Amino acid sequence: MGYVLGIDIGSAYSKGIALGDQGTVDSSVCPSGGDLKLTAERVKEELSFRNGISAHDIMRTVATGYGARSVIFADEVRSDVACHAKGVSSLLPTVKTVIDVGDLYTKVLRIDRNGGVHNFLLSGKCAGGSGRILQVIARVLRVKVEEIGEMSLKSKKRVDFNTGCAVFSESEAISRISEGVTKEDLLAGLHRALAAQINSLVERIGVEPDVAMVGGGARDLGLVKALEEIRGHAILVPAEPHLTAALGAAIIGREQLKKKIES
Amino acid sequence: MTSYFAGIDVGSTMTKVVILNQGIVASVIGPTGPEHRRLANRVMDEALNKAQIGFEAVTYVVSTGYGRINVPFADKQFTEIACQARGIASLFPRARTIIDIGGQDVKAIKIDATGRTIDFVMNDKCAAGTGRFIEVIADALGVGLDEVGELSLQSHHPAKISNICTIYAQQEVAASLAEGVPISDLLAGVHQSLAERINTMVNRLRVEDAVIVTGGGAKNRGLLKALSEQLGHEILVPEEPLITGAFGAALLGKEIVEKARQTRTLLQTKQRILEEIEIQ
Amino acid sequence: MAEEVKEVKPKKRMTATRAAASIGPMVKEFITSTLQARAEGRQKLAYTFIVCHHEEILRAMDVIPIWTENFAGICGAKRDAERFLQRAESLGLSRSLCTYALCGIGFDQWREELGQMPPDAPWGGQARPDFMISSGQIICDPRSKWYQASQQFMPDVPIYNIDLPYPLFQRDQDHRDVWDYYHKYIVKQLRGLVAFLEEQTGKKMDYDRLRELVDLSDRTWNLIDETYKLRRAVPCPMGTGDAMNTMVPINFMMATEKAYDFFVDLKKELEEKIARGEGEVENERYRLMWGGGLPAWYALNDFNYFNSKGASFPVETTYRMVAPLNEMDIPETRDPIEHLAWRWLGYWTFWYDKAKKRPGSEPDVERLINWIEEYKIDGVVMHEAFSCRSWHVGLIWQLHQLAKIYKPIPIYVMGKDGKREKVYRELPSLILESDIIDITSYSEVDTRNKIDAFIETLESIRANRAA
Amino acid sequence: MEGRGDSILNTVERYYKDYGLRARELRNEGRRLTGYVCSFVPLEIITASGCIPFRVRGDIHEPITTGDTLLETIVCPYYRSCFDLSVKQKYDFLSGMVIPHGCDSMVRSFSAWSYSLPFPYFHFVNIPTVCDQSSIEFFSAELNTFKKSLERFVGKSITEEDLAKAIRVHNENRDRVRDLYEFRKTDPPLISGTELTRTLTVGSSLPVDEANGLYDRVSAEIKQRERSPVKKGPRILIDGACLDNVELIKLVEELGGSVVADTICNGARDYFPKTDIGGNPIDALARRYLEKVNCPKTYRANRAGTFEGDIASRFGDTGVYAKEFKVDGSILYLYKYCDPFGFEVPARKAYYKSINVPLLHLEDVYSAGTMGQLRTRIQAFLEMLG
Ligand SMILES: Nc1ncnc2c1ncn2[C@@H]1O[C@H](COP(=O)(O)OP(=O)(O)O)[C@@H](O)[C@H]1O
Ligand SMILES: Nc1ncnc2c1ncn2[C@@H]1O[C@H](COP(=O)(O)OP(=O)(O)O)[C@@H](O)[C@H]1O
Ligand code: SF4
Ligand code: SF4
Ligand code: SF4
Repeated sequence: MGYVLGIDIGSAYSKGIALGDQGTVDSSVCPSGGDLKLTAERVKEELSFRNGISAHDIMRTVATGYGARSVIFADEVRSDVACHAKGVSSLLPTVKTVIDVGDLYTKVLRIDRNGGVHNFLLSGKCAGGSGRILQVIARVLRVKVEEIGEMSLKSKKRVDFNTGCAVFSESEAISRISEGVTKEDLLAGLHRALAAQINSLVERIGVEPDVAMVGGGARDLGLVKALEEIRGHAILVPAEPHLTAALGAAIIGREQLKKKIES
Repeated sequence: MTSYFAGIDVGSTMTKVVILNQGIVASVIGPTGPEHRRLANRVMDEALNKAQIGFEAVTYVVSTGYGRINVPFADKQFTEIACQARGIASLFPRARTIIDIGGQDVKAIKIDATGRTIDFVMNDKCAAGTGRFIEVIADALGVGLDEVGELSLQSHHPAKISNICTIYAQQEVAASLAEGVPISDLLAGVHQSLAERINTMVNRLRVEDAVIVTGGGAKNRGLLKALSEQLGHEILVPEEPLITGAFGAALLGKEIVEKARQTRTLLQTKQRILEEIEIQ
Repeated sequence: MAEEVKEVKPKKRMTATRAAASIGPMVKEFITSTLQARAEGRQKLAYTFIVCHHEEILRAMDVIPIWTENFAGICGAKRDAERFLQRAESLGLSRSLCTYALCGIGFDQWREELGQMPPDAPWGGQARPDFMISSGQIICDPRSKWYQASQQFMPDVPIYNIDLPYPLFQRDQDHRDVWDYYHKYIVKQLRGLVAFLEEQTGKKMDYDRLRELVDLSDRTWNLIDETYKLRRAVPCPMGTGDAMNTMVPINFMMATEKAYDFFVDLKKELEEKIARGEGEVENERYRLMWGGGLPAWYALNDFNYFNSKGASFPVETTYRMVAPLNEMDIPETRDPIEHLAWRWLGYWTFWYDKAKKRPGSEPDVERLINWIEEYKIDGVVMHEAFSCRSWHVGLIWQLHQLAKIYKPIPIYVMGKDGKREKVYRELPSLILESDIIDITSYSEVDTRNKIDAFIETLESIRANRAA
Repeated sequence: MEGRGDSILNTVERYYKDYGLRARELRNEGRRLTGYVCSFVPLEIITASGCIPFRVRGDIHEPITTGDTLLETIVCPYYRSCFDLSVKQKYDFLSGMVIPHGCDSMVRSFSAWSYSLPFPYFHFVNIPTVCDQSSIEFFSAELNTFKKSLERFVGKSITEEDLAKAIRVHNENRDRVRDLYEFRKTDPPLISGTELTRTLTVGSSLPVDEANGLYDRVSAEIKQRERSPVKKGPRILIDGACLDNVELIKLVEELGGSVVADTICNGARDYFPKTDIGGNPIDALARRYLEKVNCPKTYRANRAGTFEGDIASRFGDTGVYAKEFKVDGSILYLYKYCDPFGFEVPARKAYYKSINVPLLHLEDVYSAGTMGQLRTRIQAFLEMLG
């Protein structure tokens, strides 16, 4: 039946999934950069090239994410709310509440096992409560964002960190470090503060177990752990949490294709 | 023996030192690193070298700025508001309104004919209203801070920046750039957006002439133009807008000493040795 | 963001009804007439607030009301409120306060400073009043503070402030136990208003005329209720987008023949549309309720966006300031002022008894549940305007409570034993966040993304709905 | 000095930090505590019923979390914090809660409070905005309703004697607070602003007779002082709403100012006006709360016909305090989203100008995190007063 592509152009990273008849064939992740149209092309090229998929093998492409409209070759654009829901439910069918910590926004969705969304909520107009702050802090600490999760788990004495402005958190981190706070303790404080903000969004919509966390932020074990601590229960994280929207998009594409063929 | 007075302004991005006797003998601007203390030392050292004096020759040191509490060798601290007011009043006797555009905050100060502060407002909660906004955007556009002003002046159609949050605006600007909006238009738009925010804040003071702009933002001609349009007032800028705070601090120190001499009170000044403070 | 339209031009919102389309000119004409009256000086002009049940008194005394909320809304709709808001901020007023009030105060201060209308004032501007009638008590604080703040710039303009309280809903209290003294107080307050107006205008109140006007607005009131109930039809002939226009006669023109006639026409138009099976949208797929919040006046186009996705809004809680008079238990009286006071109390306590019967319910939640059923609603949309606490605090809680006690959507899920099981779910909801007139709080792209996601949610529920 | 272990001010500090310590004990002894917010709840009626009025306060060190899931963030942050702590069961020793019509935040969130907290007793007291004769009558009736609902709750009737007695003790309580304020008149003041606000805050968590005892002991201790606990510096008045955390005052004093007067709800606004004795107690209470408590919530008609006359009558008490306590400057400290106070800022500014008292206006969000940002402003203001 060929391939279906799901492409999620986020503000930080762009992610793609190629779905074959038997499931996921390959995935691709790259920084989004400024020119989103080009990035979208790149994601497609990479998936095609690596797996020897020719243009007419691609039966359908569904785009999603912040820059979805830049995927000019997409057959359809879907919101990342729907795509995350679809993606998560295919991987973790028991999940009813999904927390997506993306770069600019945090979203909370209530879903069912078919990936239908029942309700959702988005964070507000200030980047202070989303994943971006992780990148900002990682940069000033001169560590990779991939490392901060592990580091924060090593903390012995979490500091109180003020998450307010995502931009000014940088200077706060700098002055904390110069006061002699260790990077580990600082990160633990950051994770705690961010988790508390995310949690109040989560609580607003009401939670039904199981709860999953996805998006780039879910790759950060320190953040997941901090949220688990606040909530007092385990949070499921799929193997590649940043890919769920792309996966969901691909699955939606596949379902549409099936319907088309059937009718 | 001539007495020297030093003012040190530890800002969020730059640390400035001014050394005075009758007039300015030396001024230095250096970056503020994460380790305030050591840098304060280094910049001070450099200034002393430039003035060709030893630290023991300095009678009084006043620190100011965002990192003012981290200057171990200062005799007294003042806020930037008091220092800017003092410095500007001495440079511009006509000055009534001062707008200080820094990286961490923006302040507006109203002073009377004698140079006394009569009112002030400041913004430091959200980066969107401060010089940092420009830094972040310039960075996203790959333009140096000293170029942004001139570049934006070339624009005829300033772009509308619809996001307030610095982070969202950065994203917006990057996207517009990719769509082919000229950098100069984007920068002009960014300046307008910041000028609007500053204007709203400053207006709470009921702006009066003459308006002086200081701080790093005063080096940005594009921002100044946008600001002066918004305010509806002409804007004056000191020759070196970065050091007016440090200058004012030094002046305040000088006044304290003079007053003490007049009233013959003993000043408790610290031992004038600049120690090297090591931080791992 | 990336896709944001470069120059935001307020596009004219498309209305579904002729009646709604006729509103714009009506408001403009009204504003012009206040300016003219000011110039001629024959009639007294009064700043005042909507939802006070005192328009009959004003009209009987030939006082022209200037609805200050209306003018602020116009500034918002024309996307020209920012300069007035900035003025207010410069005076030291925080942007977190009611932006209608900020806009009004900023405008007044400017007008008084210039001694004439500020440049390019929307629709000619807001005329200087002869006096101001405020009423804050339980509706909102800005209503008693706004004019007081404006008076700083026109100290010669007197304020008359009245209290119109109603008993707040308390589960263990019957509002009828207390409402006699509430009624007594309101009556005294309204009589005080009459005395004030008599003093200001030098005229005596004509109580027969007042009675006629009260009767007229009662009739209009019932007519509005009947008209709005027509929107229960599937497809729905008129949506909330239009109702944000037809609120004008309800709130600004009560006790006039014109308002009555307007609803006669609207009712006829709706009946015709229903007969033809014509809906607000061509293929109605979802029926939504505007469950709370004043609209973002500069973004009424968002209703069209909803419409373009097949979503119609048959009902809204906002500006629906009427309830059927015959269903309100209000005592008979010949005194028009006493009647006004009863009508006021009857209106605010309309849902109390019903709410008490359902555990966990509360009047606002009860109203949501009733209308969800009566209007066959698929989802609830609310607008959290950041600057008005009065209508916007409690919305989250209402949604919470609604979800807790009311689950109307049947779906099948896989039960523990692997068998299909029917369970009931709550209605989906969407909260839009911005402000009534402060456009800097609004992002079109964000809002539309949210709407898209909500529509997809509705679609997926529809697909999974158990028969 | 404060350092000594037996100092009453140390006890105050302990009760301040562990707010509700005594209330929990009383609860365990079987007493009923009725929580309240705002200065408009007539405590006399609660005391007369045999319940103990307990002022619910917020905590600027505790981030608002659970509360935000039920209440919009456009509610005043002070009130949100009170709500947050309540839903986090910090006040689970209460048997009831009384909320007055103080402002929109209180009115519109009443349902959220009453449904989210498990207390058996809840009551809303409606308060007129207008202050004329008919308002007093209405308010008396509303207070009678309140009284009746309390009677139902405690299962006994509240007699006129009960009320008269309660009025007397509460008046005594106010006299004692006045005495404490007297210590602020020396320069520098004998009692610091931090100590005073801490003491009053603790007092509002105790039964009124115990609070009276506490104030007596504090007074006695302060009298013994030879030196002021603060250095001589600009004398500051704090103008604003509820300030039940001392951090701001502490910051001012740390930076060299002395806080010597206030108009705040848990300060002069509430404690200076007394209830008239004799006559119908409910009417007297109605008059005290409506006419004597000077809050922007109630509408004072402009009788002067001029702006200057209007502000002189609305804010005259502030001017009196400024003179009485020899104030050098005032800090108007308000919360974001507070409509009653927020709309008065331009008029208050003008008033301060008219009495020649420099003013610093701060808008804050009730969080310890913002103290750093306030530091520079306050320091600059003190420098300005120099
Ligand atoms: N390995 C990681 N560890 C911690 N945080 C990460 C990691 N990878 C990404 N992030 C965070 O996740 C965010 C990006 O998430 P993503 O879901 O890709 O966002 P978007 O789709 O909006 O681009 C970044 O802001 C980054 O801070
Ligand atoms: N050469 C320059 N040209 C234009 N703008 C500049 C320049 N240098 C600094 N700036 C602006 O000034 C700000 C820093 O100002 P500064 O007064 O040094 O702040 P601080 O006192 O907080 O260190 C920067 O955020 C930037 O916007
Ligand atoms: S506080 Fe910082 S992150 Fe938040 S809106 Fe402002 S600039 Fe953006
Ligand atoms: S109800 Fe809301 S919008 Fe209307 S005046 Fe009051 S606060 Fe403002
Ligand atoms: S501070 Fe203002 S808004 Fe907050 S509770 Fe008090 S009166 Fe209400």
